[in-house]
Amino acid sequence: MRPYVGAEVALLATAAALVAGVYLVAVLDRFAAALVAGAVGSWRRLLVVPLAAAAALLVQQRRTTERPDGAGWAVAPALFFGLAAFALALVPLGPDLVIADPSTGFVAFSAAIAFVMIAVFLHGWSPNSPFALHGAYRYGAAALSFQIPFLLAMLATALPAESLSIVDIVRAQEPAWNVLRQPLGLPLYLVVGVGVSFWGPLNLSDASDVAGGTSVEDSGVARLLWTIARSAMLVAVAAMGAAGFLGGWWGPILPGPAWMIAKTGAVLLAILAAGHLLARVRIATFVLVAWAVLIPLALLNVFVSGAILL
Amino acid sequence: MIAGPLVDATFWVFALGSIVAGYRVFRTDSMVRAAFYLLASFAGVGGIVVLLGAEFLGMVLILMMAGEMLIMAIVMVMFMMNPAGLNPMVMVHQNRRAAVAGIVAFVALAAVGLLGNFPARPVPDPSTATAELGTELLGDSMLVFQSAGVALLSTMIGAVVIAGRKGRFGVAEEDSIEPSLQPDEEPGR
Amino acid sequence: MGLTALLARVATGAPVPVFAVAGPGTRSLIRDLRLRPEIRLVDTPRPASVLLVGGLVPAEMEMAVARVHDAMAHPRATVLWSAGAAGLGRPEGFDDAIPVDGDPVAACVAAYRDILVGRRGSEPPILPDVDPAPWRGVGPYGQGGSGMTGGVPYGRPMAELGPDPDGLRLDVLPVAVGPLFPRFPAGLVVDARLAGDLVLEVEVANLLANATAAAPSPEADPFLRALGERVAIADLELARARAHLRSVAEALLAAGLEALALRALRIAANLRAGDGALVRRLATIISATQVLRWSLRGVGAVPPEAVAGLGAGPVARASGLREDLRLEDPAYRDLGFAPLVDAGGDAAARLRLRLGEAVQSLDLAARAGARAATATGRVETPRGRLEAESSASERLFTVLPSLLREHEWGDVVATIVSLDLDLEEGPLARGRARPEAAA
Amino acid sequence: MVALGPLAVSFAVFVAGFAVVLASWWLGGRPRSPAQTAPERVPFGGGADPRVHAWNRYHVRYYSMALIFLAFDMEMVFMYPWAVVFVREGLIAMVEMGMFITILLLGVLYAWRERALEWA
Repeated sequence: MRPYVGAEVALLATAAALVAGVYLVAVLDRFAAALVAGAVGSWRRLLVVPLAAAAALLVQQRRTTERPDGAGWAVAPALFFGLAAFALALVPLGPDLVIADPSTGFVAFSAAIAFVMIAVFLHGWSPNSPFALHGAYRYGAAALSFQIPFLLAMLATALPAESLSIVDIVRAQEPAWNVLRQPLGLPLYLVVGVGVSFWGPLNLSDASDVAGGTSVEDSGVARLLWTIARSAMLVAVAAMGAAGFLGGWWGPILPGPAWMIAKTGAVLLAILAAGHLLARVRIATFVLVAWAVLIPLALLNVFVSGAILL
Repeated sequence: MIAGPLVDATFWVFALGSIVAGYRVFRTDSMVRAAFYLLASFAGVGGIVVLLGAEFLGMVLILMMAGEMLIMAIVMVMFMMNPAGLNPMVMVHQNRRAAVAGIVAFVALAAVGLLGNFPARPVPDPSTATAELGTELLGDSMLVFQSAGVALLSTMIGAVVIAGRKGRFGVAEEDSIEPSLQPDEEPGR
Repeated sequence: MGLTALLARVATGAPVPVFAVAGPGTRSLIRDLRLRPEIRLVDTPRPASVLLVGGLVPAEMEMAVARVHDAMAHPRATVLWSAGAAGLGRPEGFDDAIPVDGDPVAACVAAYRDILVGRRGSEPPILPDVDPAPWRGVGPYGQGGSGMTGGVPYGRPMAELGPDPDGLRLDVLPVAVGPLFPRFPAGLVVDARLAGDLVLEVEVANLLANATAAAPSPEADPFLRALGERVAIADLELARARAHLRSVAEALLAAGLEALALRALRIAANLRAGDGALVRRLATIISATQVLRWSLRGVGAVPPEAVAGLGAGPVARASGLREDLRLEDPAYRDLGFAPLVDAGGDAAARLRLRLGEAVQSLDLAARAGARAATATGRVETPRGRLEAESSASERLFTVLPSLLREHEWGDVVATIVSLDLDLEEGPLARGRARPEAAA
Repeated sequence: MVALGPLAVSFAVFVAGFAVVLASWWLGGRPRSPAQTAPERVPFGGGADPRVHAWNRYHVRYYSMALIFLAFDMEMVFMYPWAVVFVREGLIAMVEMGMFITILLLGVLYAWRERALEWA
């Protein structure tokens, strides 16, 4: 049996990781935005404002629309957040420091990513609002396009590990991190990872040209929960990127978990900074690029890394 | 073999959840809800497959169904009247025949499950099971594997041919004549 | 109760979520509020707590303001900002709104604090609680009619089938967007028939057409003066560069680059003639990643023949036309002015051209010295030719539907943003020509 | 739990996360919720009044792509077990998967050439 911890420890550990991660995303995002805008305010403000903004949403009324799918609207953020927690629980901090390492951890992670499509689509469909609906369908187009490159980019990491377990995938990176062995892997993974959490250039479903897209009708706690779930998914994606491509816990001097946290933070910062520097892509262009460029590149990546192994 | 009261409880949760979700598919007016209830039902079945020790197959089932059911929801909304169930309606038709077919299928499957003679082999460890599947695909079942590729290729080409409209050589229905909806009438009317 | 009070106290430290309505003359003032960290301009009224109405909202837009007000979640408040002009009216129903003449941000912050801690009650809805159509009790299930797609369930009919260039007959959704859609200029209503994400047919309306602008926007001011008097070229060109930078900021916002938009706005707010290097640096950051160019390439393509003679300024010049009133001005000729022209014709070209013209204008402003533009009753504003009777944006209106038809909604928004329509320029010019009409 | 192992633990994490957010949704919807009037519930359209319900027979323009996705997604099922045994099987795995993928890529190539991936 592969390593895992007791249920109560698992819940506490994931909760702690998620709280810290979501807060980190909020702070880093503001920091990156301030850097790009050319005016970093006080650190105190940077740290406090996300909390105050969350409190502001908590005391706000939750609005409904004329005839929404009420259950769907409530389930969407819950599903999204649950998936993020599930995905994060699969990522190891160290060889023995893992909440759960199923032998098919990699498939489980992919399944979580696939279900994100359902959560986002439901979120946009439920309010019965034109812009939200538009966002939902846009995410459908984007998600169906980046699913395959995502799976392929991650699959390449399973080749040297000879296993679908994420701990094995990290363990197999002792001689060389996958970012060196599969130079195409990390960029591909980042593109699709940004897409999964619809951040920055791939924020198509909650974009400003549809006035917030799937979350256009969200107010109060609904908006807060959706934001939290989205940030949590970004953390999970970044953590998986660090584990799958940046060697996870491997690294000199520092203990393994410290490396893992540092690498996750670095990936997060890269994604968030890119979000403020790269313009949102056109959906039609993205779909074409995903199929005609990303998928062949991802396949090339799989076969080249395979050929190197032999 | 994995067993224990918690496993049993989980099984029942998944099993009953699947059945209830499957029932809800036909009792809801919204196409999106129907598709996602069906997804929930399949996910429950996937969970049961995992409980049976086929971890990889169960997880893959769940993984695949997400994309599939999303597409089903999209296509149903696209073509069904009243897709969101804004006006109340009944989603079940031919009730008697459907009930008979359902009962027959259930009895037959249950009979196979209860009366069938299954080999008493221990369930392999999940990780080795995936590897064995891979070896099988590359070895003895190679032809099956490759013909699956050809089948998928023909699926793709078929889908593009049937669904696609604009192609390299212009719009698909160019110079085509619409069939008449009335019998004994010239097409194109 | 204790928890709610505590949360409310913590919430007072948050930037105030403000949904802003820019009445005529307050367009750039409202846009610059984005630079203030105490407030946050939001795209949708749902999470907004304060509705900020700048200037005098024309009667045609009052209903929209009321709808947006009612869409905001409780607790909410409204701030009516006179934006420098005295004696402004109050839209109907806004009896509880807070009028302010000075800094609107301080008023928003104070109002937000008051509604959070309960010093001030949350504003009740303005519109009466009436279903959009009577429907309860009609039809077998109360859906307001009979049949699967008939009736008005929940007060509204369902979309109906319509033809499509794709050949499939599916629902066509008639949607009017505006006049307060955050990416569009205030007053623009795009009445589209959407099939999926594609805009099949579109009509546009300008609700500011008959507005009387009480508060002239500071950005428009030198150009308005130039209609009737000689204005220093340095002033005109500085204002032009500023306007172009604000337009670039809008394009960046629409592309999801809020931080870069803030950078552009900040440069615009403190612009001096020697700031060419800052603008060039901004252009470098924008073009370095190429992504914006990719996503705007081919979007909103304007054929030169469609805008020839409209005096559409940068839009015409980005389509390869050498149209610029400054060419006729001896003072500009003296400076060696030659208009920048770009053959691209799409949104990417217009963005590129505006950044280029901003740099050019700063250079002209630096070299202009005491030269003044010749007053001819017509002036080349950042939007194009402005006359006492019509503005470039109003003339572009005639070709607007043809640019939007059969494009994806995101491209439609990008196109409109890239045209940089300014619907208040016309009313301001007319108000100046006939002061008695504005009063 | 013990008998189920790691997948059960991660599933428990999922259920907990799901439940916590659902409960917060419900609890957070309670404060300050006077009944919402009809105009307050109108979906946002930039201040315009919508004429019809937003839910409609939505014309999805990427339907061909969605169908191709269905086929390509199926292919992923074969790739997982393949990846696990790749090193063990060596060249034969490489060649066989190469054939399989080439066949599928033909499909994508065909779709691309027939402009099925482009927006209508």
